[in-house]
Amino acid sequence: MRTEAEPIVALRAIEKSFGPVSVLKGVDFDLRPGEVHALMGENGAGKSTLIRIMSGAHQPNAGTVEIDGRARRLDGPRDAQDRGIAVVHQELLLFPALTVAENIFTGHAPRTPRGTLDWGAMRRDARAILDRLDCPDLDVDETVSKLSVANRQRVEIARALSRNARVLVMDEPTAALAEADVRRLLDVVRSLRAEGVGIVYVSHRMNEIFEIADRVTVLRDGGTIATRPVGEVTEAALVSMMVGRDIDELFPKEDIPIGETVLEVRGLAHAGKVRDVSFAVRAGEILGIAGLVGSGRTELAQTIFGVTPATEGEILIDGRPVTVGSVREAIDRRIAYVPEDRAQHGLVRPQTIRENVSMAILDRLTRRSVVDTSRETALAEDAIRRFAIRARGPGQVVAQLSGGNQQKVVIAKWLATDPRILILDEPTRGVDVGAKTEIHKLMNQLARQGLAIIMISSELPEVLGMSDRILVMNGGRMTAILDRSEATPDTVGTAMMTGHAA
Amino acid sequence: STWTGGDDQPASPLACDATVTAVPPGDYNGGEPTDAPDRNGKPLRVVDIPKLVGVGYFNSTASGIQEAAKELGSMTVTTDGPTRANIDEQITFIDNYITSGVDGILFAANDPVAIAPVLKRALEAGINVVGYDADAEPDARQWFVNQAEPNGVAKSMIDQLASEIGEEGSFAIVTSTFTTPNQARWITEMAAYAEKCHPKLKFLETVEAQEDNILSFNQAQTLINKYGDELKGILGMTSVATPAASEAVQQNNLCGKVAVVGLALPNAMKPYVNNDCVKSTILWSTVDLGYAAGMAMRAVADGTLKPGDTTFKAGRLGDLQIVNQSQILLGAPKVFTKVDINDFDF
Amino acid sequence: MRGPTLSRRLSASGQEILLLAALVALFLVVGWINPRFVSQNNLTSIFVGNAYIAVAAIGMSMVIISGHIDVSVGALIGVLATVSGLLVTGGYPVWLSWLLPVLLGGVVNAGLGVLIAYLKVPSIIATLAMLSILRGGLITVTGGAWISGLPPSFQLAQFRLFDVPSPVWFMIVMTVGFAFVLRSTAFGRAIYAVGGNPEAAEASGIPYKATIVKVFALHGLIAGVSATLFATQLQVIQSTVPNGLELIVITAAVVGGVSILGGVGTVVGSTLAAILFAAIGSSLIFLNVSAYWLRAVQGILILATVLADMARRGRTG
Amino acid sequence: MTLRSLLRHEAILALILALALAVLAIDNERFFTAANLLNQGRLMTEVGLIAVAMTFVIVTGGIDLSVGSILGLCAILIGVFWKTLGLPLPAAIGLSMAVGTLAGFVNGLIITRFRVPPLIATLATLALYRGLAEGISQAQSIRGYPKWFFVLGQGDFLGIPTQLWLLAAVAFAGFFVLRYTAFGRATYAIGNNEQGAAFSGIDVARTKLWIYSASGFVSSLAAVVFVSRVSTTRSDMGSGIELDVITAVVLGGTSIFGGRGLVVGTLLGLCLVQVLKNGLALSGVRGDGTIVIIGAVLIAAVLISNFLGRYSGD
Ligand SMILES: Nc1ncnc2c1ncn2[C@@H]1O[C@H](COP(=O)(O)OP(=O)(O)OP(=O)(O)O)[C@@H](O)[C@H]1O
Ligand SMILES: Nc1ncnc2c1ncn2[C@@H]1O[C@H](COP(=O)(O)OP(=O)(O)OP(=O)(O)O)[C@@H](O)[C@H]1O
Ligand SMILES: [Mg+2]
Ligand SMILES: [Mg+2]
Repeated sequence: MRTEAEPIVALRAIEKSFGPVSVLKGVDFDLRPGEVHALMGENGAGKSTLIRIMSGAHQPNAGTVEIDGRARRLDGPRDAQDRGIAVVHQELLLFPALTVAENIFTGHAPRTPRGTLDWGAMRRDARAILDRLDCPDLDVDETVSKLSVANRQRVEIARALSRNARVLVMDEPTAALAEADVRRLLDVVRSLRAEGVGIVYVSHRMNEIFEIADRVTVLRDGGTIATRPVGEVTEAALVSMMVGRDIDELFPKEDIPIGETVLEVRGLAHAGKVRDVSFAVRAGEILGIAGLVGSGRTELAQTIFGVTPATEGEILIDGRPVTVGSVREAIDRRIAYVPEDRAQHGLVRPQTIRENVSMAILDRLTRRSVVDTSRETALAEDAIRRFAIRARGPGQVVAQLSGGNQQKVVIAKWLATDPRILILDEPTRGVDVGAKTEIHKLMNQLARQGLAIIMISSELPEVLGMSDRILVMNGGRMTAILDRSEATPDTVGTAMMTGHAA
Repeated sequence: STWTGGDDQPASPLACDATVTAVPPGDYNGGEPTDAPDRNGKPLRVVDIPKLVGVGYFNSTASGIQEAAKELGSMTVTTDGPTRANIDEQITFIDNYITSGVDGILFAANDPVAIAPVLKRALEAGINVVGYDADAEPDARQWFVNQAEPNGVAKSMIDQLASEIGEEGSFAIVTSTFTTPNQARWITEMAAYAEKCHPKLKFLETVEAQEDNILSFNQAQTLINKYGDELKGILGMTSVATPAASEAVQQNNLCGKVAVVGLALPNAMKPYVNNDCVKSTILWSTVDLGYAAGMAMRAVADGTLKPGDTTFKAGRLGDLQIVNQSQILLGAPKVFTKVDINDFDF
Repeated sequence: MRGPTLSRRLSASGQEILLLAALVALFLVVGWINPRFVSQNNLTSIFVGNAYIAVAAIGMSMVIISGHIDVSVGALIGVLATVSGLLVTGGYPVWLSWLLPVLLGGVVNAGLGVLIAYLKVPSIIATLAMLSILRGGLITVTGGAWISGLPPSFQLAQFRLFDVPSPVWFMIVMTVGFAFVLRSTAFGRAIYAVGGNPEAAEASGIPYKATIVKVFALHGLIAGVSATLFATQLQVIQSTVPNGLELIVITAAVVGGVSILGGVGTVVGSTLAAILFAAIGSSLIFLNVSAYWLRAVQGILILATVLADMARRGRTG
Repeated sequence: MTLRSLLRHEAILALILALALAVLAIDNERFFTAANLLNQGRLMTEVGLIAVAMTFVIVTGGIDLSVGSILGLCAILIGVFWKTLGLPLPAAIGLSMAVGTLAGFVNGLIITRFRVPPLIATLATLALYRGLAEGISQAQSIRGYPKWFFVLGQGDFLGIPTQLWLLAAVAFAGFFVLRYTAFGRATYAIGNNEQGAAFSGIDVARTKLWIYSASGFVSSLAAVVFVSRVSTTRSDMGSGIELDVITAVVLGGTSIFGGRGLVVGTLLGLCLVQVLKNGLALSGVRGDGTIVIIGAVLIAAVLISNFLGRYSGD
């Protein structure tokens, strides 16, 4: 135990507001060398804002930032970096057109004696850091735009490490990672801790917190609720601290009568990324899809949804073969897809809730191609009520909502299309426990109404908890379909790895 | 490619020798302002709208107009216009000045037809309208001061060229754009005149160079590179192209081997003429052109220049001939040589 | 390690290779039809007469890589050339007449950079306004009079070194120099960073606003050099804004592979593109393409280059 | 909220316009007359027509630099079809407008099929279409159109210049489509997040094709009005008009990055520029001074709305 050590960073009575909105209201937080201090809280509780203050990106309206016991003013990210604070931001801040090596070293690249950039050293050092992160497969000369989300995440972490930071702040680093990658990341965190680095760790995933954190601080509505050693809290206690009420069950799967087969695919393939996938989903059923990052789950979903139309195979709805050549066609066939990348594919964030919710069904809300705004507003108001979206009203811009509430807008948008088949791709990624339970309840409710649901998730407990059956994918192929009764972390995990050699 | 002059008018080449047949002007075909107030002897507020402002050529016509205004004492002239030779913008300028209520409009048209409706509106508003340098349709203005007849320009240019490169030499042309009416007209007339009087001259090609110094230089340079020894002469059709072509010839050390003949302001050509790289430059006095236009404006307003006149007394320029029904002819284009080029400053 | 790196390097500089190939093909084909096209004289003409465009395109490339655009560069070159001419005819020493426009360009465009970075005026609007102001202002101030009577020592662009005209030296040295700056200095990489992702740049400790101001200032300095070449090539200076020069410079930059979205591109590409366009213009005269169709052919060739680039990218990524 | 922040710029612009009108009216009694203002309307019609479509183009995050060249090409074609091919004038006009629309459609194809950024695509067709106009016309002007044709460009209808009716109709159509229809929604959605729009079942390529075709169409319409106004065709017609159009659109508050903008704003921007040109000329400011002032106003308008945008609380 190093509890006696002096904090490297301490935030005292921090307040921060954006215009009239007060986001942080007197937050205290400190970090000691060689500890992992978890920061938890609902979406919009103010975690990222606190981190931006720690990283010098924001200035607090009141309160002090102490580094090594002395009050400091952090004038921008550079200042914070110079004091040994490195941040892995929640929204990955990378340069898509530059190489991995350059991304890692942007802003502090090694120089030759003549003062020019030392490309050789840069590539060597980048390689060394990636090896330390256990990523031998990541090429330092690859441009970042070609990397998968998980690999981009690794680049971002490598960048923070490259600064030899004393303080490493990680804002939801595992949100985009699958179990195996989470393991690898946690190993890195442990070894850094052993080197005496202080780590701030933000995550919505309970199991990670209990596995890695030494202490945990819970924020709610911009205030500190408590800071406790992890050993002194239970999961239930944490949750109730976060949401301010008790949540009885994390994955409340209900037993729902299963109906007729709604969707069936046979031998579906798309351009080498999806190969020969066959399965069926019935009304009222939740089919979970598990797999490693890049196993082709998203591609499969997008093939069914007409984004990347199938190059081979058949899609049958109610037993009748149909073509799905475009998103429009998919919507007409009452298929809905809640994409994994909310900001890119799910929403038009500068526009209002009203405009987003109606976007997929505008043709139904028009009379002679004129949009009926009163019906549209009614639809949005209904969505806000039904999904308990925390917003000022249908006219609020979606970008101003917290992550969880944005996710609810996406779901509302797709349910407005009145689908019979609903595909949810990572529906609770980056969503807090409270909102997560609400989304899970919603899924149950929809299943009860007779929807056939396909849920892709990288969180194994979620897949295991919510699914009636689990389809496991690897390398674009399905390696198993397991019934709820036979699905365990072991069986699913094994299926995720099998065929890996092939 | 054959030249059509940008309009449907036939070419009318002059006689090969120096005989100038005086043609009676014919019946007046210009327009008349409607209900113009009696301006005889009264102060005149006149606006001068050239094709574009900010080029040497129209700066010197403007100074000629100012000279006339100063001499007359009863006329104030503002020069204003578009910064690009653009038919549309010129029209807008004229329109605004009609609204602002001037007594007279002097213009050099970017397009004879396009400018006609707005000039007619000026006449309808009782404004006196006189053109110079580039004409509009006759009934859209009262008089036009013609710096030189196109066939006269063509004759001067081709005769000069033939005298420098011989009757069998090859030449190429650098012009502004194919759509500029004056240049297009002159090239048509040159082709016709050359065919009639210097049939063995060999025309190679015409290149476009906007009104752009460096582009003109580059184009001339390319012509030199392309034709090598075959190229004996370059004709510059604009006051931009001619000095730029001269510069190209000089930088390639081809003085005396490639002749440059063309229209240009004396000032721009002095370096080349003075060091014998170029023998001559052809132009009317642009200052006189503006001066005559200014004088004509006053005379029209006073009623002293009227349909049926066969000459016009233009101050220090003396009597100018009236030709083509409603045009005042400045005279034949002048050929400036080393002998006299240094006596002019414009 | 070496193999893939080399091939990736090649594919990363694909646009340069494409342009170089196009250039070589053009010289071979047209030279075969008319050998005079590839005579030393003509090659020199192509380079010399268009070096100022290639030089200006270097600055433009950096501006576009930083995620912005400048439609006022032609106007700026016109103004600076005039300033240079007025200085030398006003009796100032020749070196000052070369240097001052360069500095002035830097100052003017630094102001533009402040407007864009600190006052958040979108660059296309700020520079559109600047175009208007410079174009009109120049005429208001000078009345558009030509500047002649320039001393021979002023004609920087007519000097030769090792029998190669100075504009060619400027073009080559500045292209190589700025290629080096962009690739191998922290400032160069900062330009890519702010163009590729401004937020991420800030988070990496690269000050976005200061970088943008520096890029514009540098672009202004380079425009000053371009203006000096422009002003000293002939014995008269047209004190007006050359029409459409900004579009030519922008075209050179984007056809040279600079992404209009920012964050991607090199100055070698833009220089090659500037030369390619000059060579195309010249070759059409050599091929006796009717001058009436010249611009149409140019348009088709720009389109072809761009589409070839798209096809290439479609293949590699 | 968006509507409010959108209207803010337009409101400021309207205020500036009103101010300019008042100042210029006091300064010169010839300015604020029906005859002068209507005449200004006549002069700004071509830019206005194209600006309406350009608003759509820029809202999608694109740009169309080729509009001036399409105008030139269509103007030439009216003459060529009518005089050289001997078609009846209405047929020549119709055919030329079809070609203009096709030219816009080709822009759209290059942009959507081959994924060429709009700026580059239309920079290339800017040269191509102008080149076609020059090549086809062989530098010939065509003139001598029948009298009835000039009604459009030089005549009046109910005391108002004929082409202003046309501009009003096109502007209203543009306003209506952008503001009230599903197509307008799609336009904004594409400008804000193209992929998001595609995942919502919006046919991005088709929407863009329509918009670029419309841009070609109104450019050809502007060509007809222009030819009728100036009674002649030349291949250099409309060169440089793209900058005037873009000035009107961005001055009107349409974001050059896409996703934001109103037709009303564009019309305000258009009027402001025209009023300044005219009013300043009447007050004795010369043309070169006027464009300096317009440049300054463009920056000032953005600065003011930036300033108010920042401090009015979001
Ligand atoms: N720049 C800003 N302007 C206005 N409000 C902001 C700004 N940044 C954040 N907020 C608001 O501050 C609150 C806290 O946001 P923050 O991103 O810190 O939440 P978080 O705890 O990180 O949530 P999540 O778990 O979803 O990442 C939210 O309500 C958010 O809308
Ligand atoms: N931006 C990208 N560029 C290139 N390849 C990518 C990109 N994103 C994903 N891939 C690759 O496409 C394939 C399928 O990815 P897909 O996103 O469908 O997988 P997934 O199982 O849904 O994984 P994830 O959990 O990352 O969404 C994988 O090989 C992946 O590496
Ligand atoms: Mg957060
Ligand atoms: Mg996925």
